[in-house]
Amino acid sequence: MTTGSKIILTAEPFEPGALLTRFCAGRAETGAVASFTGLARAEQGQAAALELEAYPGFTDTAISDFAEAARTRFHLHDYLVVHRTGRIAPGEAIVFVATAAGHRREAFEACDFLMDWLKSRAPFWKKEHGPDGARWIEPTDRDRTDAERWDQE
Amino acid sequence: MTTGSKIILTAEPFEPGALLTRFCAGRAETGAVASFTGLARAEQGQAAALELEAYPGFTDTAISDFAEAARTRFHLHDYLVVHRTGRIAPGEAIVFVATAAGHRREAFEACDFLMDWLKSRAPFWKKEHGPDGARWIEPTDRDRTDAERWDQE
Amino acid sequence: MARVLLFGRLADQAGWRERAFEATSLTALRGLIATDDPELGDALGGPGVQVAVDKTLVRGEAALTAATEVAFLPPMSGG
Amino acid sequence: MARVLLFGRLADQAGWRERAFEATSLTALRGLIATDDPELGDALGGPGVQVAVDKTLVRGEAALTAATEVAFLPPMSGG
Repeated sequence: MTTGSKIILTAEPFEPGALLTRFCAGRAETGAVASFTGLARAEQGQAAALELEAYPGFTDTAISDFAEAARTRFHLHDYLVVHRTGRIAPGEAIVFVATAAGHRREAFEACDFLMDWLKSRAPFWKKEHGPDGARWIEPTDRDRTDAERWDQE
Repeated sequence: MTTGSKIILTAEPFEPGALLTRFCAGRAETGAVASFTGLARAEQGQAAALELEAYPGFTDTAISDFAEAARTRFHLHDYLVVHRTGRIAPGEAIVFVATAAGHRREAFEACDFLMDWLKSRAPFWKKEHGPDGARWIEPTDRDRTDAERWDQE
Repeated sequence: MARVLLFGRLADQAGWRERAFEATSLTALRGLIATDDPELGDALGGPGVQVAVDKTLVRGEAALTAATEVAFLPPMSGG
Repeated sequence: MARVLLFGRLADQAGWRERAFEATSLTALRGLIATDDPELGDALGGPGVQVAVDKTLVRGEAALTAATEVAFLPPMSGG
Protein backbone atom coordinates (compact mmCIF):
# COMPACT_ATOMS: atom_id res chain seq x y z
CA MET A 1 0.00 0.00 0.00
CA THR A 2 1.73 3.17 -1.19
CA THR A 3 1.06 6.35 0.74
CA GLY A 4 0.46 9.64 -1.03
CA SER A 5 -1.62 8.06 -3.80
CA LYS A 6 -5.31 8.95 -3.94
CA ILE A 7 -6.38 5.58 -5.36
CA ILE A 8 -5.10 2.48 -3.64
CA LEU A 9 -5.87 -1.16 -4.43
CA THR A 10 -4.63 -3.50 -1.74
CA ALA A 11 -4.78 -7.24 -1.18
CA GLU A 12 -4.04 -6.71 2.53
CA PRO A 13 -6.61 -5.77 5.22
CA PHE A 14 -6.60 -2.06 5.99
CA GLU A 15 -7.76 0.06 8.87
CA PRO A 16 -10.30 2.80 7.93
CA GLY A 17 -9.64 4.87 11.05
CA ALA A 18 -5.93 5.16 10.33
CA LEU A 19 -6.78 6.34 6.81
CA LEU A 20 -9.21 8.93 8.16
CA THR A 21 -6.63 10.23 10.63
CA ARG A 22 -4.08 10.82 7.90
CA PHE A 23 -6.71 12.28 5.58
CA CYS A 24 -7.90 14.85 8.16
CA ALA A 25 -4.42 15.92 9.26
CA GLY A 26 -3.17 19.42 8.54
CA ARG A 27 -6.29 20.84 6.93
CA ALA A 28 -6.77 24.47 7.91
CA GLU A 29 -9.33 25.36 5.21
CA THR A 30 -11.27 22.10 4.84
CA GLY A 31 -14.43 22.40 6.85
CA ALA A 32 -15.88 19.04 5.91
CA VAL A 33 -14.62 15.47 5.58
CA ALA A 34 -17.14 12.78 4.67
CA SER A 35 -16.15 9.15 4.65
CA PHE A 36 -17.69 5.83 3.80
CA THR A 37 -16.47 2.43 4.89
CA GLY A 38 -17.95 -0.67 3.29
CA LEU A 39 -17.62 -3.79 5.43
CA ALA A 40 -18.05 -7.37 4.32
CA ARG A 41 -21.27 -8.73 5.80
CA ALA A 42 -21.50 -12.23 7.19
CA GLU A 43 -25.14 -12.47 5.97
CA GLN A 44 -25.87 -14.80 8.90
CA GLY A 45 -23.30 -17.28 7.68
CA GLN A 46 -24.53 -17.23 4.07
CA ALA A 47 -21.38 -15.41 2.96
CA ALA A 48 -18.28 -17.06 4.32
CA ALA A 49 -16.00 -14.82 2.30
CA LEU A 50 -15.99 -12.37 -0.54
CA GLU A 51 -13.42 -12.44 -3.30
CA LEU A 52 -12.73 -9.35 -5.38
CA GLU A 53 -10.70 -9.33 -8.52
CA ALA A 54 -9.27 -6.13 -10.00
CA TYR A 55 -7.24 -5.50 -13.13
CA PRO A 56 -4.25 -3.51 -11.87
CA GLY A 57 -3.45 -0.59 -14.13
CA PHE A 58 -6.98 -0.66 -15.55
CA THR A 59 -9.15 -0.67 -12.43
CA ASP A 60 -7.16 2.03 -10.61
CA THR A 61 -7.02 4.21 -13.73
CA ALA A 62 -10.79 3.94 -14.16
CA ILE A 63 -11.33 4.90 -10.51
CA SER A 64 -8.89 7.78 -10.80
CA ASP A 65 -10.60 9.16 -13.91
CA PHE A 66 -13.97 9.00 -12.20
CA ALA A 67 -12.68 10.49 -8.95
CA GLU A 68 -11.07 13.40 -10.77
CA ALA A 69 -14.40 14.13 -12.43
CA ALA A 70 -16.02 14.06 -8.98
CA ARG A 71 -13.37 16.40 -7.65
CA THR A 72 -14.27 18.97 -10.30
CA ARG A 73 -18.03 18.45 -10.03
CA PHE A 74 -18.14 18.85 -6.25
CA HIS A 75 -15.23 21.31 -5.82
CA LEU A 76 -13.36 18.86 -3.63
CA HIS A 77 -10.20 19.87 -1.84
CA ASP A 78 -9.07 16.25 -1.80
CA TYR A 79 -10.20 12.63 -1.89
CA LEU A 80 -8.95 9.16 -1.08
CA VAL A 81 -10.21 5.79 -2.35
CA VAL A 82 -8.85 2.56 -0.88
CA HIS A 83 -10.22 -0.71 -2.18
CA ARG A 84 -9.48 -4.26 -1.04
CA THR A 85 -8.94 -7.03 -3.52
CA GLY A 86 -8.61 -10.78 -3.02
CA ARG A 87 -10.39 -12.75 -0.34
CA ILE A 88 -12.16 -10.64 2.29
CA ALA A 89 -13.52 -12.05 5.54
CA PRO A 90 -16.82 -10.86 7.13
CA GLY A 91 -16.30 -7.69 9.15
CA GLU A 92 -13.25 -6.62 7.15
CA ALA A 93 -13.27 -3.37 5.23
CA ILE A 94 -13.86 -3.67 1.47
CA VAL A 95 -13.73 -0.01 0.55
CA PHE A 96 -12.93 3.32 2.15
CA VAL A 97 -13.73 6.64 0.50
CA ALA A 98 -13.00 10.03 2.03
CA THR A 99 -13.79 13.41 0.53
CA ALA A 100 -12.70 16.84 1.74
CA ALA A 101 -14.51 20.04 0.85
CA GLY A 102 -15.15 23.51 2.17
CA HIS A 103 -18.69 22.64 3.23
CA ARG A 104 -20.50 19.48 4.16
CA ARG A 105 -23.02 19.27 1.30
CA GLU A 106 -20.24 18.89 -1.30
CA ALA A 107 -18.27 16.43 0.85
CA PHE A 108 -21.32 14.22 1.45
CA GLU A 109 -22.54 14.30 -2.15
CA ALA A 110 -19.12 13.55 -3.60
CA CYS A 111 -18.64 10.61 -1.23
CA ASP A 112 -22.10 9.25 -2.06
CA PHE A 113 -21.47 9.77 -5.80
CA LEU A 114 -18.13 7.95 -5.68
CA MET A 115 -19.61 5.06 -3.71
CA ASP A 116 -22.58 4.64 -6.07
CA TRP A 117 -20.20 4.36 -8.98
CA LEU A 118 -17.71 2.14 -7.18
CA LYS A 119 -20.45 -0.29 -6.13
CA SER A 120 -22.12 -0.54 -9.51
CA ARG A 121 -19.73 0.36 -12.30
CA ALA A 122 -16.13 0.12 -11.14
CA PRO A 123 -14.11 -2.61 -12.86
CA PHE A 124 -14.14 -5.30 -10.20
CA TRP A 125 -15.32 -8.89 -10.40
CA LYS A 126 -16.87 -10.18 -7.24
CA LYS A 127 -17.33 -13.73 -6.08
CA GLU A 128 -19.20 -14.78 -2.97
CA HIS A 129 -18.09 -17.93 -1.22
CA GLY A 130 -20.99 -19.37 0.75
CA PRO A 131 -22.05 -22.68 2.26
CA ASP A 132 -23.35 -23.82 -1.15
CA GLY A 133 -20.19 -22.92 -3.05
CA ALA A 134 -19.06 -19.82 -4.88
CA ARG A 135 -20.91 -17.55 -7.29
CA TRP A 136 -20.00 -14.45 -9.29
CA ILE A 137 -22.06 -11.39 -8.43
CA GLU A 138 -23.61 -8.88 -10.81
CA PRO A 139 -24.58 -5.34 -9.69
CA THR A 140 -27.99 -5.23 -8.01
CA ASP A 141 -30.89 -3.23 -9.38
CA ARG A 142 -30.53 -0.92 -6.41
CA ASP A 143 -26.87 -0.31 -7.22
CA ARG A 144 -27.87 0.62 -10.74
CA THR A 145 -30.69 2.87 -9.55
CA ASP A 146 -28.40 4.59 -7.06
CA ALA A 147 -25.78 5.23 -9.72
CA GLU A 148 -28.37 6.49 -12.19
CA ARG A 149 -29.55 9.17 -9.77
CA TRP A 150 -26.49 11.19 -10.79
CA ASP A 151 -26.98 10.79 -14.54
CA GLN A 152 -30.23 12.73 -14.50
CA GLU A 153 -28.82 15.91 -12.99
CA MET B 1 -14.55 11.43 27.34
CA THR B 2 -16.46 8.32 28.39
CA THR B 3 -16.37 5.35 26.06
CA GLY B 4 -19.47 3.32 25.33
CA SER B 5 -21.73 6.37 25.19
CA LYS B 6 -23.24 7.27 21.84
CA ILE B 7 -23.29 11.02 22.51
CA ILE B 8 -20.11 12.61 23.78
CA LEU B 9 -19.43 16.28 24.54
CA THR B 10 -15.77 16.94 25.15
CA ALA B 11 -13.70 20.04 25.89
CA GLU B 12 -10.55 18.19 24.79
CA PRO B 13 -9.35 17.72 21.18
CA PHE B 14 -10.29 14.32 19.77
CA GLU B 15 -9.05 12.17 16.93
CA PRO B 16 -11.75 11.21 14.35
CA GLY B 17 -9.80 8.25 12.98
CA ALA B 18 -9.51 6.62 16.39
CA LEU B 19 -13.28 7.00 16.81
CA LEU B 20 -13.92 5.44 13.39
CA THR B 21 -11.64 2.52 14.19
CA ARG B 22 -13.56 1.70 17.36
CA PHE B 23 -16.89 2.28 15.64
CA CYS B 24 -16.13 -0.16 12.80
CA ALA B 25 -14.69 -2.90 15.00
CA GLY B 26 -16.48 -6.23 15.35
CA ARG B 27 -19.35 -5.60 12.95
CA ALA B 28 -20.23 -8.77 11.07
CA GLU B 29 -23.62 -7.62 9.73
CA THR B 30 -23.05 -3.90 9.19
CA GLY B 31 -22.32 -3.36 5.53
CA ALA B 32 -22.07 0.40 5.68
CA VAL B 33 -20.46 2.98 7.93
CA ALA B 34 -20.76 6.63 6.95
CA SER B 35 -18.93 9.31 8.87
CA PHE B 36 -18.64 13.05 8.88
CA THR B 37 -15.90 15.10 10.46
CA GLY B 38 -16.33 18.85 10.77
CA LEU B 39 -13.06 20.73 11.07
CA ALA B 40 -12.58 24.32 12.22
CA ARG B 41 -11.60 26.43 9.21
CA ALA B 42 -8.95 29.12 9.46
CA GLU B 43 -10.89 31.25 6.90
CA GLN B 44 -7.58 32.71 5.74
CA GLY B 45 -6.85 34.05 9.18
CA GLN B 46 -10.29 35.61 9.64
CA ALA B 47 -11.19 33.01 12.27
CA ALA B 48 -8.44 32.67 14.85
CA ALA B 49 -10.52 30.36 17.00
CA LEU B 50 -14.02 29.10 17.50
CA GLU B 51 -15.66 28.84 20.89
CA LEU B 52 -18.58 26.52 21.45
CA GLU B 53 -20.74 26.54 24.52
CA ALA B 54 -23.00 23.62 25.42
CA TYR B 55 -25.41 23.11 28.31
CA PRO B 56 -24.37 19.75 29.75
CA GLY B 57 -27.36 17.57 30.54
CA PHE B 58 -29.51 19.58 28.14
CA THR B 59 -27.42 19.62 24.95
CA ASP B 60 -26.49 15.94 25.10
CA THR B 61 -30.07 14.92 25.92
CA ALA B 62 -31.37 16.90 22.94
CA ILE B 63 -28.77 15.27 20.64
CA SER B 64 -29.60 11.84 22.02
CA ASP B 65 -33.35 12.31 21.46
CA PHE B 66 -32.73 13.41 17.90
CA ALA B 67 -30.23 10.64 17.17
CA GLU B 68 -32.63 7.99 18.49
CA ALA B 69 -35.28 9.30 16.11
CA ALA B 70 -32.72 9.06 13.28
CA ARG B 71 -31.88 5.51 14.31
CA THR B 72 -35.52 4.50 13.90
CA ARG B 73 -36.10 6.49 10.73
CA PHE B 74 -33.04 5.09 8.92
CA HIS B 75 -32.95 1.61 10.51
CA LEU B 76 -29.48 2.24 11.91
CA HIS B 77 -27.53 -0.52 13.57
CA ASP B 78 -25.60 2.06 15.57
CA TYR B 79 -24.42 5.67 15.70
CA LEU B 80 -21.86 7.85 17.45
CA VAL B 81 -21.84 11.63 17.89
CA VAL B 82 -18.81 13.36 19.39
CA HIS B 83 -18.88 17.14 19.73
CA ARG B 84 -16.17 19.50 20.92
CA THR B 85 -16.95 22.35 23.25
CA GLY B 86 -14.81 25.26 24.42
CA ARG B 87 -12.13 26.94 22.33
CA ILE B 88 -11.29 25.12 19.08
CA ALA B 89 -8.26 25.98 16.94
CA PRO B 90 -8.30 25.92 13.10
CA GLY B 91 -7.79 22.41 11.76
CA GLU B 92 -9.16 20.76 14.91
CA ALA B 93 -12.23 18.56 14.75
CA ILE B 94 -15.47 20.17 15.92
CA VAL B 95 -17.81 17.26 15.35
CA PHE B 96 -17.66 13.60 14.38
CA VAL B 97 -20.75 11.61 13.42
CA ALA B 98 -20.69 7.96 12.41
CA THR B 99 -23.67 5.85 11.36
CA ALA B 100 -23.82 2.11 10.80
CA ALA B 101 -26.47 0.42 8.68
CA GLY B 102 -27.01 -2.65 6.56
CA HIS B 103 -26.70 -0.67 3.33
CA ARG B 104 -25.03 2.55 2.32
CA ARG B 105 -28.09 4.66 1.41
CA GLU B 106 -29.38 4.53 5.01
CA ALA B 107 -25.94 5.15 6.51
CA PHE B 108 -25.30 8.19 4.29
CA GLU B 109 -28.75 9.69 4.74
CA ALA B 110 -28.74 9.28 8.51
CA CYS B 111 -25.30 10.88 8.78
CA ASP B 112 -26.37 13.77 6.57
CA PHE B 113 -29.63 14.15 8.52
CA LEU B 114 -27.83 14.21 11.88
CA MET B 115 -25.28 16.74 10.62
CA ASP B 116 -27.93 19.08 9.21
CA TRP B 117 -29.66 19.13 12.55
CA LEU B 118 -26.47 19.41 14.60
CA LYS B 119 -25.27 22.37 12.51
CA SER B 120 -28.52 24.29 12.57
CA ARG B 121 -30.66 23.30 15.53
CA ALA B 122 -28.57 21.60 18.19
CA PRO B 123 -28.31 23.56 21.46
CA PHE B 124 -24.87 25.09 21.11
CA TRP B 125 -23.81 28.72 21.24
CA LYS B 126 -20.97 29.57 18.94
CA LYS B 127 -18.55 32.47 19.10
CA GLU B 128 -15.94 33.25 16.51
CA HIS B 129 -12.78 34.95 17.62
CA GLY B 130 -11.26 36.85 14.70
CA PRO B 131 -8.84 39.70 14.15
CA ASP B 132 -11.62 42.24 14.82
CA GLY B 133 -12.77 40.67 18.07
CA ALA B 134 -15.36 38.04 18.91
CA ARG B 135 -18.93 37.62 17.69
CA TRP B 136 -21.72 35.18 18.39
CA ILE B 137 -22.90 33.20 15.36
CA GLU B 138 -26.46 32.43 14.30
CA PRO B 139 -27.29 29.51 11.97
CA THR B 140 -26.82 30.41 8.29
CA ASP B 141 -29.67 30.37 5.79
CA ARG B 142 -28.01 27.36 4.16
CA ASP B 143 -27.96 25.49 7.47
CA ARG B 144 -31.67 26.16 7.82
CA THR B 145 -32.40 25.13 4.24
CA ASP B 146 -30.37 21.93 4.64
CA ALA B 147 -32.21 21.03 7.84
CA GLU B 148 -35.61 21.80 6.29
CA ARG B 149 -35.03 19.32 3.47
CA TRP B 150 -35.91 16.57 5.95
CA ASP B 151 -39.07 18.24 7.24
CA GLN B 152 -40.82 17.99 3.90
CA GLU B 153 -40.57 14.23 3.54
CA MET C 1 -33.82 30.35 45.78
CA ALA C 2 -33.13 29.14 42.25
CA ARG C 3 -29.86 28.62 40.43
CA VAL C 4 -29.88 30.72 37.24
CA LEU C 5 -27.64 29.93 34.26
CA LEU C 6 -27.02 32.22 31.29
CA PHE C 7 -25.64 31.06 27.93
CA GLY C 8 -24.05 32.64 24.87
CA ARG C 9 -24.49 36.38 24.41
CA LEU C 10 -26.71 36.62 27.50
CA ALA C 11 -23.78 35.62 29.74
CA ASP C 12 -21.50 38.10 27.97
CA GLN C 13 -24.06 40.86 28.40
CA ALA C 14 -24.75 40.10 32.06
CA GLY C 15 -21.13 39.59 33.03
CA TRP C 16 -22.05 36.40 34.87
CA ARG C 17 -22.91 32.84 33.90
CA GLU C 18 -24.44 31.51 37.11
CA ARG C 19 -26.12 33.17 40.11
CA ALA C 20 -28.61 32.27 42.80
CA PHE C 21 -31.83 34.25 43.17
CA GLU C 22 -34.54 34.12 45.86
CA ALA C 23 -37.65 33.64 43.74
CA THR C 24 -40.54 31.19 43.88
CA SER C 25 -41.74 31.67 40.30
CA LEU C 26 -40.29 32.47 36.90
CA THR C 27 -42.21 35.73 36.81
CA ALA C 28 -40.78 36.76 40.16
CA LEU C 29 -37.31 35.75 38.98
CA ARG C 30 -37.60 37.84 35.80
CA GLY C 31 -38.69 40.78 37.94
CA LEU C 32 -35.72 40.43 40.28
CA ILE C 33 -33.26 40.22 37.42
CA ALA C 34 -34.83 43.22 35.66
CA THR C 35 -34.61 45.30 38.85
CA ASP C 36 -30.97 44.38 39.22
CA ASP C 37 -30.08 44.90 35.52
CA PRO C 38 -32.89 46.34 33.34
CA GLU C 39 -31.05 45.71 30.05
CA LEU C 40 -30.53 42.08 30.97
CA GLY C 41 -34.18 41.87 31.96
CA ASP C 42 -35.14 43.06 28.46
CA ALA C 43 -32.70 40.65 26.82
CA LEU C 44 -34.10 37.65 28.74
CA GLY C 45 -37.56 38.47 27.36
CA GLY C 46 -36.22 39.16 23.84
CA PRO C 47 -37.03 37.27 20.64
CA GLY C 48 -35.83 33.71 20.47
CA VAL C 49 -34.75 33.44 24.10
CA GLN C 50 -35.99 30.16 25.56
CA VAL C 51 -36.19 29.09 29.19
CA ALA C 52 -35.31 25.66 30.54
CA VAL C 53 -36.38 24.69 34.03
CA ASP C 54 -34.39 21.74 35.32
CA LYS C 55 -33.14 21.14 31.77
CA THR C 56 -36.62 21.03 30.22
CA LEU C 57 -37.89 23.85 27.99
CA VAL C 58 -40.91 25.63 29.44
CA ARG C 59 -43.26 28.29 28.11
CA GLY C 60 -44.92 30.75 30.47
CA GLU C 61 -44.92 30.34 34.23
CA ALA C 62 -43.14 27.79 36.43
CA ALA C 63 -42.78 27.37 40.17
CA LEU C 64 -39.25 27.47 41.50
CA THR C 65 -37.69 25.94 44.59
CA ALA C 66 -34.22 26.19 46.06
CA ALA C 67 -33.15 23.18 44.01
CA THR C 68 -34.50 24.46 40.70
CA GLU C 69 -32.10 25.24 37.85
CA VAL C 70 -33.31 27.94 35.45
CA ALA C 71 -31.42 28.42 32.18
CA PHE C 72 -31.93 31.30 29.75
CA LEU C 73 -31.01 30.16 26.25
CA PRO C 74 -30.45 32.64 23.40
CA PRO C 75 -31.08 31.41 19.84
CA MET C 76 -29.05 28.26 19.33
CA SER C 77 -26.40 28.45 16.68
CA GLY C 78 -25.93 24.75 16.08
CA GLY C 79 -22.53 23.16 16.47
CA MET D 1 2.28 -13.15 -29.79
CA ALA D 2 -0.04 -11.40 -27.37
CA ARG D 3 -0.49 -11.83 -23.66
CA VAL D 4 -4.13 -12.68 -22.93
CA LEU D 5 -5.74 -12.09 -19.53
CA LEU D 6 -9.11 -13.43 -18.41
CA PHE D 7 -11.10 -12.06 -15.48
CA GLY D 8 -13.98 -13.19 -13.30
CA ARG D 9 -16.12 -16.06 -14.54
CA LEU D 10 -14.18 -16.21 -17.82
CA ALA D 11 -11.02 -17.28 -16.00
CA ASP D 12 -12.99 -19.86 -13.99
CA GLN D 13 -14.54 -21.24 -17.17
CA ALA D 14 -11.24 -21.38 -19.08
CA GLY D 15 -9.22 -22.79 -16.23
CA TRP D 16 -6.49 -20.21 -16.85
CA ARG D 17 -6.02 -16.51 -16.16
CA GLU D 18 -3.12 -15.66 -18.43
CA ARG D 19 -1.72 -17.22 -21.62
CA ALA D 20 0.31 -16.18 -24.64
CA PHE D 21 -1.12 -16.59 -28.15
CA GLU D 22 0.50 -16.09 -31.56
CA ALA D 23 -1.93 -13.71 -33.20
CA THR D 24 -1.57 -10.41 -35.03
CA SER D 25 -5.17 -9.25 -34.69
CA LEU D 26 -8.05 -9.54 -32.23
CA THR D 27 -10.06 -11.48 -34.79
CA ALA D 28 -7.23 -13.96 -35.28
CA LEU D 29 -6.87 -14.25 -31.50
CA ARG D 30 -10.59 -14.98 -31.03
CA GLY D 31 -10.31 -17.63 -33.72
CA LEU D 32 -7.35 -19.30 -32.03
CA ILE D 33 -9.03 -19.35 -28.66
CA ALA D 34 -12.28 -20.72 -30.16
CA THR D 35 -10.39 -23.49 -31.91
CA ASP D 36 -8.67 -24.41 -28.67
CA ASP D 37 -11.83 -24.15 -26.51
CA PRO D 38 -15.10 -23.54 -28.42
CA GLU D 39 -17.15 -22.83 -25.27
CA LEU D 40 -14.64 -20.22 -24.15
CA GLY D 41 -14.70 -18.73 -27.63
CA ASP D 42 -18.47 -18.32 -27.34
CA ALA D 43 -18.16 -16.84 -23.84
CA LEU D 44 -15.61 -14.25 -24.98
CA GLY D 45 -18.09 -13.05 -27.62
CA GLY D 46 -21.02 -13.20 -25.21
CA PRO D 47 -23.18 -10.28 -24.01
CA GLY D 48 -21.44 -7.71 -21.85
CA VAL D 49 -17.91 -9.02 -22.37
CA GLN D 50 -15.57 -6.12 -23.10
CA VAL D 51 -12.05 -6.19 -24.48
CA ALA D 52 -9.16 -4.04 -23.31
CA VAL D 53 -6.03 -3.78 -25.40
CA ASP D 54 -3.09 -2.52 -23.40
CA LYS D 55 -5.54 -1.49 -20.66
CA THR D 56 -7.78 0.57 -22.94
CA LEU D 57 -11.26 -0.62 -23.91
CA VAL D 58 -11.61 -1.27 -27.64
CA ARG D 59 -14.55 -2.12 -29.88
CA GLY D 60 -14.05 -4.18 -33.00
CA GLU D 61 -10.66 -4.95 -34.47
CA ALA D 62 -7.18 -4.20 -33.12
CA ALA D 63 -3.68 -5.10 -34.28
CA LEU D 64 -1.61 -7.12 -31.82
CA THR D 65 2.12 -7.36 -31.34
CA ALA D 66 4.22 -9.52 -29.05
CA ALA D 67 4.05 -6.82 -26.41
CA THR D 68 0.29 -6.36 -26.55
CA GLU D 69 -1.83 -7.23 -23.51
CA VAL D 70 -5.39 -8.29 -24.31
CA ALA D 71 -7.88 -8.56 -21.47
CA PHE D 72 -11.36 -10.08 -21.71
CA LEU D 73 -13.62 -8.47 -19.11
CA PRO D 74 -16.98 -9.99 -18.17
CA PRO D 75 -19.68 -7.61 -16.86
CA MET D 76 -18.18 -5.68 -13.98
CA SER D 77 -19.83 -6.20 -10.63
CA GLY D 78 -18.62 -3.08 -8.89
CA GLY D 79 -16.64 -3.30 -5.69
